[in-house]
Amino acid sequence: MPDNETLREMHRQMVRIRNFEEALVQIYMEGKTPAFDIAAGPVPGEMHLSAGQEPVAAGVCVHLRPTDAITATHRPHHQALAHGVDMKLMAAEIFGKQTGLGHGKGGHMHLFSKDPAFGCSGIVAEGIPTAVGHALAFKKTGRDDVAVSFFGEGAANQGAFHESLNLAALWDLGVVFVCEDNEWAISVPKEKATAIANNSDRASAYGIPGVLIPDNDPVAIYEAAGEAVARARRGAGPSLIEIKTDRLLGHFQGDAQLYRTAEQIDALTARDALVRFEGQLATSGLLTEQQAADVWAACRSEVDAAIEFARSSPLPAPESALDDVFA
Amino acid sequence: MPIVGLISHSGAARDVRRLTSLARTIDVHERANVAARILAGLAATPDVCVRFLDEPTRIVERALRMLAAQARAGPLDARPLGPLGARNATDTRACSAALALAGAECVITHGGDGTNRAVASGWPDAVIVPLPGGTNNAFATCVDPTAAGLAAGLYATDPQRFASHVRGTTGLSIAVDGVAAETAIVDVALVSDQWLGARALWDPSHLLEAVVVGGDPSIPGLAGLAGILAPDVADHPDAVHLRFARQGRRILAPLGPGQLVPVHIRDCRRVSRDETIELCGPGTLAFDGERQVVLHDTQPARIRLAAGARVLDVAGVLRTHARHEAALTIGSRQTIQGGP
Amino acid sequence: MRQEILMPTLSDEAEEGVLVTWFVVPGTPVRADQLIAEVQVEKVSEEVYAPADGRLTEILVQPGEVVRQGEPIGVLEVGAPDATAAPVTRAPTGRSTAPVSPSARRVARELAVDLSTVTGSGPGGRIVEADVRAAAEQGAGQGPAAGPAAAVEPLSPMRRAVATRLSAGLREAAQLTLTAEADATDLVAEIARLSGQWDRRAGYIETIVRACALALRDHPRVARQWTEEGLVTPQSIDIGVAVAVEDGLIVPVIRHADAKGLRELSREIADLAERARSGKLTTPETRGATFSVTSVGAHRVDAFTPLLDLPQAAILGVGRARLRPAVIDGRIVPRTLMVLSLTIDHRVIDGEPAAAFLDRVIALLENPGSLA
Amino acid sequence: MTTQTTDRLLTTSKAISEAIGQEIERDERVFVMGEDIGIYGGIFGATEGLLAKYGPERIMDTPISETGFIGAAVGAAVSGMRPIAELMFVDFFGVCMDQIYNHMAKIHYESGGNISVPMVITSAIGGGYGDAAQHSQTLYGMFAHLPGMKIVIPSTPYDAKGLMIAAIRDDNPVLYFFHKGVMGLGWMTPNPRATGPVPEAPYTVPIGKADVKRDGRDLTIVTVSLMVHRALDAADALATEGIEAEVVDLRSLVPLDREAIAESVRKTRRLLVVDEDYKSFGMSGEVITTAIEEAFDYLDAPPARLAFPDVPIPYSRPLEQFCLPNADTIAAAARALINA
Repeated sequence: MPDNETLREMHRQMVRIRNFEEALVQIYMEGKTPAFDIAAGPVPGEMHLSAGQEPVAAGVCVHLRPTDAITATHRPHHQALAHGVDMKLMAAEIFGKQTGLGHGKGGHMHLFSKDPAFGCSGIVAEGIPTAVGHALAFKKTGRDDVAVSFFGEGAANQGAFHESLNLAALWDLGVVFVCEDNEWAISVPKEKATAIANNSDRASAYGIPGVLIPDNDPVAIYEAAGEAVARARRGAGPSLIEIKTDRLLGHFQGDAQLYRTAEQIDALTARDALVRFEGQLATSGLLTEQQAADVWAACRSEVDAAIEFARSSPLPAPESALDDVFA
Repeated sequence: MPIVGLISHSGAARDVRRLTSLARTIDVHERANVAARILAGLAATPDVCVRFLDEPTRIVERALRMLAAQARAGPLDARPLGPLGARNATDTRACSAALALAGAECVITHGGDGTNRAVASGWPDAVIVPLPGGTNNAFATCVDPTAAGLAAGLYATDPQRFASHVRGTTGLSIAVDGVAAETAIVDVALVSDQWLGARALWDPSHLLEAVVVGGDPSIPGLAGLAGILAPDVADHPDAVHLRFARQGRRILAPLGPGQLVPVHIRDCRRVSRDETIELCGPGTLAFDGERQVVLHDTQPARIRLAAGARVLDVAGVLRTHARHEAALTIGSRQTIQGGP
Repeated sequence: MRQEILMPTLSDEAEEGVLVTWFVVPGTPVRADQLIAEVQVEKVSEEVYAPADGRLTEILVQPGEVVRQGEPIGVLEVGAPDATAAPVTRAPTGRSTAPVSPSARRVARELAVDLSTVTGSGPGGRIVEADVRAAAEQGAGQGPAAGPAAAVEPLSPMRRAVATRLSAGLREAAQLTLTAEADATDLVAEIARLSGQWDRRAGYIETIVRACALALRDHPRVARQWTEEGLVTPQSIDIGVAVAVEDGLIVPVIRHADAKGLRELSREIADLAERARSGKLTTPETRGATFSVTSVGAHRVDAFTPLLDLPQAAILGVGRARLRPAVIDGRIVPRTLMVLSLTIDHRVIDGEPAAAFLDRVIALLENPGSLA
Repeated sequence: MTTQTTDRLLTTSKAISEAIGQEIERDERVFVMGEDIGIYGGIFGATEGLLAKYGPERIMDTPISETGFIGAAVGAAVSGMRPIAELMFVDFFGVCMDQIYNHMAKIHYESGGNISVPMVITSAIGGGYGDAAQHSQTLYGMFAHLPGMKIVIPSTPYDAKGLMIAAIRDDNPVLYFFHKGVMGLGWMTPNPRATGPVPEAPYTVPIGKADVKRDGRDLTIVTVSLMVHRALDAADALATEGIEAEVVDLRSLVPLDREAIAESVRKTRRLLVVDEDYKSFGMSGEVITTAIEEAFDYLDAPPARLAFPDVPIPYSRPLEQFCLPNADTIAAAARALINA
C-alpha cells in the first residue's frame, strides 16, 4: 500500500497532467475556429489527450526510476510527465519549437528523452517490441532497470503485442506490459474488436501473470504495478496488467464523438478518477481543501511557465528540417 | 416453468494475486466452458428455464453458442435478468435480488467467495449451487459443472423432494458504526491498509485480526489458517477469532494459492454464538478476502455469528434421484451425454 | 428553374462551417446526385450532391470561405444537361532541328562551333561530342582552334551568370563609351590627408563613388532605365561597386550613396568587398543598382570599355592614376592623371548629356574639397 | 579499385562472419539476433561458426517473429547495445516493416538527434536459383527510398568484411544486404568472383563510397551486388571487341556516391545502369537522374538501363532467366549504347 507521501505525489502528478492537458485543450483550438482547420494555430496536427487516464500514469510511473525505460503511444503525455520528462521541453516540442525535445521534428506523438528514458510511437502496438529490446539490453548488461510498455486495448489485437509477449516470456525479460483499456479504438468499441473480454487473460497464452484492474483506481494500479515492477526488477520476468480506464475526451481534439452518446460521455465525466481520488484523500484526512488548492495552483503555474517557455521559444530554422536524419 | 439462476462472475480470478502468488487465471473461455457444462446439465432436466447475470464479457451467451455448436442440446429458455452490463458486486447483488423476485428456485454461481457473498446478500434465502471460480475458494467445493447443472435442474423441478439436501451455513454479520454493513460467508479481517486499492489481501504483515467461520486446513486463505490453528473447529458451526502480532507464535499460513508465508499469532480463540467481536480502526475491513470498508481512527466494527447462505448438496440430490429412478430421467428436451 | 444549393446543417452547436472545395466548375452541366462540393463544420465533413439535373450557374461561396449552416452556397439552373461543348483542339507544334547530345552542345559552346554546320553520326543523325570536335578541327582558322589537350574547367554558376548578364547587355543595349582624363593630383593629396585623419586608409574608390553620386543628383537622367513600358527614373541613387572575386565578379550596392560621406562610404565599400570575397553577401545586397563604378586601377591598365549590366544605363570605368607630363599654363609639369570611361545605353541617354555628366564628375574629383 | 594486399582468400559469407566475430570480440555491446543464425549459422552462412565461439548470449536464435525481434533490436540499440538482426530473406520485410521504417529509421530524427539507433539489419537478397516470387527479390530500392537508414550491398569478400565492420561501428541503423549469389555457398551455382582476398586484421570500407571495379573509357556501367560480377563478365567480353567499359560498384545506396557516378559519366559520356531490382521507381532511375542532374552536359546518348522487368519473379528457369540481366544481355545493351 502506498504511504501518505506517495499518495500525495500520485495526486500531484494527476493534477499536473490534467492541468497540462487542459491548457492544451485551449491552445489547440487557437486559430481553429469557426471552421476546424487541423493545420492552423500554434499546435497543428492531431492531438490525443489523456484526461481520465491519469491514474494509469501516476500509479505505474511512481515505481520507476529515470533509467527505467518507457515506451508509450500516440497518447503519451500522462506517462511522459509522470516519468519525469521535462514539461517545458515537452510543451516546446508540441509547439514545434527549436527548444523542444526533438527540436520540433517529433511532435506530440513522438516524444523522446534519454533521461528519463522515454519514447513513444504513433503506430498502434508498434512501441511494444521496443520495450522488449530495452529489457533485453538491461538483462545483457546486468542492469536491474525495467521496461514498461503502455498500449491501448486496440493494440492487443495487433501482432506486435503477441510477438512481444512471447519474446519477453521466452527470454524472461523485465518488461511490464500495461494495457490501458479505455474501451474505444477511436470509434470502435472493444466488444466489436476483441474476441475475448479481458486482455489480461491473454497473459495465460504466454505463461505470464495477467492482472485485471477493473476500476481505474490509482491505488489499485499502484499496488499491482508495484508488484509487477518489483518482479521485473528482481529478474522474475514479464507481466501484463490490464487497466479499465476512461477516455473523457474524444480520440483526438475536434473529434465529434458521433460513436458515443452525450449520456455516455457525461457518465464518464461523472466518475472522473481524479475527482474520486481527491475525495478519497480528503476523507482520509490526507488532503485538506487548502492543500488541494495549493497543489492545483502550483501545477497551474508550472504549466503556465511551460507554455510560456514554449510560446516564447523560437521556431526552428526551416532548413534544419534537413538535419538529424543520420547521427 | 421453474427458474434456475446462473451467475458467473467475469472479474473473478484476475486480481493482483496473479503476481503475488501462484493464483491461476480463469480466462473467459474457461469460464464460458464451465457455464456451458452447467447449461448442458440444466438442459437435461425437464422444463427448467435459466435466468442469468448479464455482464460485459457475455460468458453465458458464449456458453450458449458453445452448446449450440455441440448440436446436442435443444433450445433452452435462457435470458438475462437484472442490471444490464453488470460490472461489480452491487450488480451481482441486484441480479440475485431479481432472481428472488422472479421466484427462482436456486442459483448456480461460478466465482469466488466474494461472488457468493454478493448473491447471498441480494437474496438471503437463496439456495446456492457454488462452483469454485475465484482465487481462493473457501466457500465452494469442487463439483463437476454438468452435475451441478443437473442437480440444480432436478432441485428446481421438485424442491420439496430434495429439501433435505439444502444445508445452511454460518456467516458473520458486520455492523459499522451500528449500521449493518454486510454478511460475510467465510471471514472478516482487519488489515492495516487505509485504502481498498486492489482489494485482495496478500501481504501477511498487514493482517491485524480476523474472525473466521468454517476453518478448514485443506483450503487456502484465512479459513485454511483457522483450520490449522483450531483443527477441532472445522466441523463446528462456531467461529474463531485470530489476532496477529509482529512476533510470537510463528505459523506457516496458506494465504493464497502456492503462497505459504509465516505469520505471527498473538492469540486464537473460539467465538461463541452470542458473542460480539469488536474490530477497531484505523484499518480496513476485508470480507471474504476483499478489502471493503475503511475504518477511520477508532471507528468500531461489530462482528456476530449469523445465518450464512443455503447450499445445495449436489451429490446428495443426484444420489436421491438415482435411488428413485432406474436411470436419469430423460426430460422433454433430449440431451445428456459426453463425447461421441 | 433556379434552385439554390444550401449549406447542410451538420452540427447543433456550431453555427457556421467552411466550404472545403467545389467539384464542379460553374457553367458546367451536372446530373442529379452528382457530387458537387464538400463542406466541413467543426471536424465533420460532408459531401454535397446536386439535387437535380441541370447546370451549376453560380458559386456563392468560394473554397475556404465560412458560411452559416442552411445558407445558399451555389445556384443550380435546373433542366436537362446541355450537350458538352465541342472538344478543344490544339494546333500541333513541333521542332525540326537535328538532335544534339548534351555533351556536343557543351563542347560546341566551348569551341565556338556552329552546330548547324556539324553533321551528326549518332542515331537519327544525333550530333555527338566527337562530331563537334571533328568539325572544330576541320574548321580551324574560322573559329578559335581547339588546343590539342585543352584542360576544360566546368562553368561555375557565377561564371554563367556573369556571361549571361553581360552578353545580354551587349545584345540588347546600344552601348557607347566616352573617355576623359581627370587630374587627380589634388585628390591624391586629399586622400593622403584623410588617411592621416581616419583610423583607416582612404582610397580612390570612395571619392569616385562620392563624385558620381553627387553628379547623379544633378544629372538624374543618366540613371534612367529602359523598360518596354518606357523610361523609368529610379527614386534613389544606389551605386554598384564591382569587386573582383575568385572566378568572377560581384557588384554589391551602396544604397543612397549621395547621402553618405566619404568616411562612411569608405567603411561600407570595404565591408561589402570583404564580404563579397568571403561569399557572405546576400542576394539583395547585389541587386538594384542604378549606376555602377568599376575600377582596374590596381593594374597597369590606363583605360578600358566597361560593359553595362542592364537595366542600368551607365557605368563608369576607372583606369589607373599615374604621374604623367601635363601642360599647365604652357608649361610641362608632372601631374597625377587618370582616364575615366563612361559607358552609356544610347537608347536611354544621348552623348551630350552623358558628356555633361562626365564633366561634372571630373570637376568634382579635381576639386576634392567639394567632395566633403 | 580498392587495393588489397593479402594472399588469403575467403568467400563472402566467411568474410562476413569473420567481421561479425571480430566486432563481437572488440565490443561487448555487439550481439546477433535472428532466425537460424545459431547452430545453423544463418541460412546463407553469414554467422557460420559464431555460436560455437561466442555462445548463445551473443548469438541468439529467435522465434519466427520478425516484428518482435527487430523491434527488440531497436529497443536494445536505443538502450546502448549494438545489435545485428538478421531478416532471413528481404522478401519477409512485410511482416516487420513498421519496426524498420517507422521506428528504426525515424527515432533519431524524431528525437532531434538526441537518440541514436546503432544497429544493423542483415538480409539476403536476390534470385537466379528458382526460389520464385517470395524468396528472390532484391528490394533495396524500396528501402533506399525511405530516409533514415543507410544501405550497403557488397559484391566482393573484401568489401563484405569492410562494410560489415563499418556498419557495426556506425551510429546509425544500417541495412546490410548480401546477395545469395555472391556468398560463395557450395550449394549455389559456382561463382569464382565470390571468393577473393580478405585481410585477416579488421578494417573498414567507408559507407557511401562507390568503387570503380574496372576502368574504361567508352561507357560506364553502374550497378551493385551480383550484377557487378555479371557486368565485369560483360566488360571482359566487350574488351575483345575494343569496347572498354568502366564498371562502377555503388556498394552503398544510402548515402549514394553521386559524385562517383557523375565522374565516371563525365569520363565516358555514356551510362548503362544494371539493376536486379524491379525496373520502375527504383535504383536505376535514381542513378540515371543523378547522371542527368550532375553530368548532363557530358552525355552523348540517353542513359540506358537493364533491370528486372516489372513482374513478380517467376519460378520456372527459362522465365526467371529471361527476366534477370546477365553478362550477355549487359554486353548487348552496352553495344547498343555505343553504336546507337
